[in-house]
Amino acid sequence: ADAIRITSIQELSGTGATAGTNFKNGMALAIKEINASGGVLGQKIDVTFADTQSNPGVAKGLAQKAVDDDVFAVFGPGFSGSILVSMSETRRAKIPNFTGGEAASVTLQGNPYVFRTSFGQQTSMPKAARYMVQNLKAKTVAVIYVNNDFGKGGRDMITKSLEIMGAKVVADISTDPGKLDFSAPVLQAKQSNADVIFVYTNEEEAARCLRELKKQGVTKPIFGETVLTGQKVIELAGDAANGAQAHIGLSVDAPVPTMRAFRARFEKAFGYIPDHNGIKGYTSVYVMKAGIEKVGKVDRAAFAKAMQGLSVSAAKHPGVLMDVSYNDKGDLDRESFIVEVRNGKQEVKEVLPALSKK
Amino acid sequence: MINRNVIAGAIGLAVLLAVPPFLKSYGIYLFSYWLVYVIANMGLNLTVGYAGQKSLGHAAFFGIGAYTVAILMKAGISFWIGLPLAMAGCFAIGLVLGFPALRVQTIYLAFATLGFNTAVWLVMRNEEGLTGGTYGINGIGRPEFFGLSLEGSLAFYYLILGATILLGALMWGLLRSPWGKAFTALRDNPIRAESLGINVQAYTLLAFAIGAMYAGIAGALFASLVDFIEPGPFAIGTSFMMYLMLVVGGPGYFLGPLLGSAVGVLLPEWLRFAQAWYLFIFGVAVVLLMLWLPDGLLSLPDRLKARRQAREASAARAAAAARVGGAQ
Amino acid sequence: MSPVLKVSKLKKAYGAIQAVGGVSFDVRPGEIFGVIGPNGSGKTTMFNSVLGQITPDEGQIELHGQSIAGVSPQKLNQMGVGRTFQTLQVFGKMTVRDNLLVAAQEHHGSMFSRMFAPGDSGNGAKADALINQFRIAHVADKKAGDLSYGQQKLVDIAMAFMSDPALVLLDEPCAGVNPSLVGGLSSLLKELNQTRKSSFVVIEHNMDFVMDLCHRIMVMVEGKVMAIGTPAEIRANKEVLDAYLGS
Amino acid sequence: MSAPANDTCIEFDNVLAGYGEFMILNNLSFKAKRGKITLLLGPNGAGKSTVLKAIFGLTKMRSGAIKLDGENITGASAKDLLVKHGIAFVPQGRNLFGQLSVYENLELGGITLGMKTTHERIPEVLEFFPRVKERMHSLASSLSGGEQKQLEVGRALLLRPKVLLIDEPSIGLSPMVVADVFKLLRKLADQGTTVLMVEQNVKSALKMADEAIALESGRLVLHKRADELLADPNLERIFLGGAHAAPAPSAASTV
Amino acid sequence: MNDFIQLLLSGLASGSIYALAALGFTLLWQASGTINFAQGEFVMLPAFMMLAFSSLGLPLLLSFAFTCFVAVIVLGWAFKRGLADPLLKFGMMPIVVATLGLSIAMKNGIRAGVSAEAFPFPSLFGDTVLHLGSAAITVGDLGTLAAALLLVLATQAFLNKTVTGRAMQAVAQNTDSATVLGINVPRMIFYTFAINALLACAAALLVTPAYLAKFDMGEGLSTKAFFAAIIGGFNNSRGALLGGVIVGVSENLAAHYVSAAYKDAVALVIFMFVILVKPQGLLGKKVERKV
Ligand SMILES: Nc1ncnc2c1ncn2[C@@H]1O[C@H](COP(=O)(O)OP(=O)(O)OP(=O)(O)O)[C@@H](O)[C@H]1O
Ligand SMILES: Nc1ncnc2c1ncn2[C@@H]1O[C@H](COP(=O)(O)OP(=O)(O)OP(=O)(O)O)[C@@H](O)[C@H]1O
Ligand SMILES: [Mg+2]
Ligand SMILES: [Mg+2]
Repeated sequence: ADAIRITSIQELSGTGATAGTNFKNGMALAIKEINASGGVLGQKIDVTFADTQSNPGVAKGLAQKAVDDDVFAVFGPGFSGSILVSMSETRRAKIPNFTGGEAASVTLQGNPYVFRTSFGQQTSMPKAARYMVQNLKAKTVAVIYVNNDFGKGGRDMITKSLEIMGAKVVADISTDPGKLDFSAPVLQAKQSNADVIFVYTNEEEAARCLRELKKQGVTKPIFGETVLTGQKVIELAGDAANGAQAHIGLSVDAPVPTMRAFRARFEKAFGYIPDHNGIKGYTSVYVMKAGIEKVGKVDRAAFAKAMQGLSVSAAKHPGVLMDVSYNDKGDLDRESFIVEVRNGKQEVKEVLPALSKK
Repeated sequence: MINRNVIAGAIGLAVLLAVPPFLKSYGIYLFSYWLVYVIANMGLNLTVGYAGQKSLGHAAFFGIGAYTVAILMKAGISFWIGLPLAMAGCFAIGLVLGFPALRVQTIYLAFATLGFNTAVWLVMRNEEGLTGGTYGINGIGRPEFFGLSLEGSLAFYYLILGATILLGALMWGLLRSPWGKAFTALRDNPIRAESLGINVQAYTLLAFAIGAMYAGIAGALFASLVDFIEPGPFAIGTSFMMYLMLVVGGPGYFLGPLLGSAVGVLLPEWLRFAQAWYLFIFGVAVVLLMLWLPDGLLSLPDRLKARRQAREASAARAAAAARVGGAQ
Repeated sequence: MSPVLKVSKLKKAYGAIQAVGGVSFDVRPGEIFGVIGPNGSGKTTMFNSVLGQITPDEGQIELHGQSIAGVSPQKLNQMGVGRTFQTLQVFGKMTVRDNLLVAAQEHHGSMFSRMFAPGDSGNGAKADALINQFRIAHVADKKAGDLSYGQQKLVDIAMAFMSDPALVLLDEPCAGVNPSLVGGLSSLLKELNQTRKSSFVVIEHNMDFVMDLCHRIMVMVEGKVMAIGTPAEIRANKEVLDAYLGS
Repeated sequence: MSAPANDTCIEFDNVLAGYGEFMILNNLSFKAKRGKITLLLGPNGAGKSTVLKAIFGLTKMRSGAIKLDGENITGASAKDLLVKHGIAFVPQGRNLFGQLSVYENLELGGITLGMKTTHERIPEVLEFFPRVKERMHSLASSLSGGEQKQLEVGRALLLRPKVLLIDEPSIGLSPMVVADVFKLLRKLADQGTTVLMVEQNVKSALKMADEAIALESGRLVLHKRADELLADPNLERIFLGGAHAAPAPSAASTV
Repeated sequence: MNDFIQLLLSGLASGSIYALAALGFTLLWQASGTINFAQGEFVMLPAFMMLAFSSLGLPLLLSFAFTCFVAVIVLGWAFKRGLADPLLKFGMMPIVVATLGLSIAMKNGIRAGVSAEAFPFPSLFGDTVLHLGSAAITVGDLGTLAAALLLVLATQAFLNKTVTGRAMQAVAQNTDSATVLGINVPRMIFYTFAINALLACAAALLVTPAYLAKFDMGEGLSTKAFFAAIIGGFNNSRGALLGGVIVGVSENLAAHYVSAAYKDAVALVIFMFVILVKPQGLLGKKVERKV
């Protein structure tokens, strides 16, 4: 039978390279497994990876190329600017488009062909905010964020969520991507005397920030979203990561056997431990597989329709790693975790149920 | 020689006119993207290649043009009003940026312009109310041309092509006039130029301003082409890339930007088959190109010509020497 | 008749070095004025001060009775003052012919009109004439930077004459120029001086040239004027002999 | 070393050399005698500087050979020429390191001697150029044209060369200094130094030189004793304007 | 006041990092008249080399020594033979663009061939925290500062106080004259790039613990280093240190007392001011314009 052709457009070079490469590797692993075990409906998956150079202008061209190639689905890009541009191309051609982007705006366009692979910030931030207010008893919060679309989006959303929960952001601290010296931001956070310090940056900056927090002897709880307690950050920050807590949607350290197994397979294949982007890439391919199998044929329109309200259980489709369900906007829902770093390891403190399960 | 240029130009034009309708949308997009950079680099060629002002801030004007049009179009103002405003804005700011050039030269000027670019980028990123900050501006849309919709990618391509040809012709005229010589003189030896009554100030400022205006036009077209802008593509990295394209193509050669932009825009696309390594190969290719033709791709015909002329001159000199005869 | 150029009490110091220490002289209309003096006596510094290339510490400079303190080299050229340089200053990457064309173009029309003027701005014939006169026709299409020292010097001098200046300041025009052309240069200056009443100020160490050409000569020593007079007077001046000419 | 027992020091044997493909010297052959001052004369662009540059490998030679005391030195490195063969070269134009001081320029001139010898000799050389001595700690680029030339000449003399190649030393020098420099060169030659000098200051130069070679279009047109040439009634015609004033097609005479 | 001291100390620490990177720029400018746009990658590559040697089980200092050796060959000798020799004579533009190309190649070569991830890097001095009042600084920061000071002074002394150093400058100012004087031009150029390679290794050793070893670590580093070098003075090695410290301290103070979003703007304003008022930099010597 024909192969199912898909294109993966990722940030493989430039500022988004780390995330994009993880996503790509995750996808590659999933596709290899699926093809080895007979493909989807008997058809192999044939993937092309392309690099946006972290540039929306290039991403747009690549999306057009995918459209020209008449692929079944497009994965990526992850940067919110890039996905906004490329998804207007895929939408016009009615091609399903999965993205790792977390910006709220992605699913607010009413595009029936776009699907997330993780929580959008409008899902994760309220959860994080609730935990800070309810469990950490935060009345005041200092927010240290990275000033790019990812960080800015998260900062806007957490600020809003905290307000709704009745807490106040008392220090709103912007930092530049690639920032080296966190002494000023940390000092400012310290002086604000906030109950909790919320850190929302990329991996390296998170590590530097944690080190500076330790150096300046900050004792207030440090909370984050996904990145802050990631494996990479722990590795980079060393001791300084201990005690940091975060709400995470996806983690290779989640107390889920399928996840542990995935981590082992990934590490074997690529020689390092994946971050959440690796999981996104991996699971997204399996979600697509589940969707196609549900439709029973390889048909884009039917697939897109089927994705709305799709629920995939990890029991039936182990590749999705955790139960997941989609709403009609392309947002997904699943369990999430509150973790804390102890002795250089992520430990799950609490499992938060999927929103729909409440 | 002029003949050869004309023939090359005619062939090139025919390709640009006739090929895109046979391409799919990705191909058309790449052609459009390339021509946008050609326009921007024509401006840079004037500033750097002809007038010798080391500018590393060209992407700032590219961005100013793009943001002007995007902001205005978002406010419901026509592209055709936005474009002249973008041009005027870039021209004016270009004039202002020319002033440091009157004080400092070479690398110091390069870094001053680099600083300017960083400053513009900071404004784009931080003035969220105006520029959308890091979120950028989405759904900019494309203009109409006398009632003709340019929404389609091919139609918009022809608009860009038309602009390229028009701006190219204007630049050609400018460079052939005494202005062209004045710019070149300025690049070669400003002290001598000054003492010959060449208004170094005026020409320096104009070299910046006109170059900036071209970048502004390119930026305006870019915003409409991609439909989305954010500060990223207008950071100093792009200025470096533009400089790279200019030098690889051949600074001070009229068609340099055409080739240089092809290397900068099309070559990486073509190299994609190399997968993860394609940018590595691109970087190596740039190094090799420089080693082969340090004065740019277009210096190749010149080099051959110079060699031929040198041989002819040698022969003439040998003949003259024979006539002189002498005491040997 | 008021002097073409009048310099009074010009001073310029570099740190402790008083390069020009109060120099006064005037150049009369239609005069060829020589400036001689030992190395480092401040001749070039005086030139550069007059021509707006450097800012003097003190003193007045008048052109046709009008002060030109602080006037830029470019304005001065527009006012009809041409110059040559002691160090080679040609446009090395342009052809010899273009070097000459660019030397005249700013004297035709306005900046705006030049934008649409033909490339040679109507000076082609004149450039060719000068090229022949300086015997550089065979290298007219070569890049000026690829010429021999003397050839570049000739291009530099020719450039100064492209715009029909009323006053030309020449800094060691004969240096490195073949004697056969030195004679030609001398006659060219004399001819222009007679037919067009142009004035010249010439710095030169070639005494035959200076003595033959100049109406009056100024001797500078250690930044000061030692003597001003006709060639005969200068030749007879004991002090000058000791300080500069020797023997 | 079995150097031929003659008095030839520098010999050009059928040298074809130039810039890129442009051949300036057309199978040029000549000899310059040891311990003599040989003048290179000729119109602008004749190739005089190219001759000197060819010896130092600054122009590419296509064929022929350059010999020193019978030994082929074609393609020898500058360092060998300086150290092994004792040749020093003062090129035409600007050759100082403008951002270094006068003293540092002199020091670098003696880099092949070692610093000890250099430091010993610098004061001796400076004695000869008092103007330069006064400006010892200034940047070289701040000197006047003539002062710079003096410094360059001094820098070469530091080496006490056996062979001195010197390109138009009189450019920019005031008449008294020119006379001094010429006198000094004469003295060096009398002490055994071979001098190959380019000059446009034909008359004064001929008075102090031993031999004269004239080039045109990269070819030898004349080789005479200097005093003979000086006495030649045609001198005026050949070098001082006569020959070139004739309406010969210029391309033929000086290409 | 305590805040101020904290910011000042941290600023000094990052300033010395910028200074180390800037030092390479000023060296190349003085001794070869070029700018190496791959200078950031020249620091990145040794960082990865050291990691590679360390992963073979070598102690840090031994890895450093091996890396220095390899770097002198690759970044020094090969760079000279491959790029500097053929391109220096064509002026600035080609070598600038070639180094831009090289920077793209090095960055993406490491990304594709090694990893797109960041790696932690051990600190030579450890990161014991010292307290000065309520301000904190790590031993590593102090060590970096001291090392930067030492390297800057050593480079400066070498360039200006030794004959070899001056001969290197002479080559940059006038290659032909240098040749004619018997200066071994190729060797001087090799020295220049070899020293640059060694400085890059030293910078990598000191900088990477904070910057983390990552394929694109050079980008941020080199922009800051440009600014530092210009502010301090491009033709003066001491300028690199002064400039680095000014950039480091001012951006920290600005982030705190002005606005974090525009903190870069403060270094920028200083930078623009210096360029326009004293283009040769605060410590640079003025280049004479002689006509
Ligand atoms: N920029 C400068 N800095 C320091 N000293 C300078 C500078 N320019 C000139 N001088 C000094 O001023 C004096 C006069 O120099 P100037 O060039 O005017 O001499 P000149 O008469 O033209 O000599 P020459 O005949 O050698 O060309 C010299 O001693 C020179 O060293
Ligand atoms: N770098 C170069 N590239 C090409 N041609 C050159 C170069 N330098 C000199 N020439 C040519 O070589 C010829 C001889 O030059 P050379 O410098 O040897 O002349 P010269 O006899 O020393 O003249 P002058 O008396 O003017 O110094 C000239 O015609 C010149 O145009
Ligand atoms: Mg002078
Ligand atoms: Mg010569």
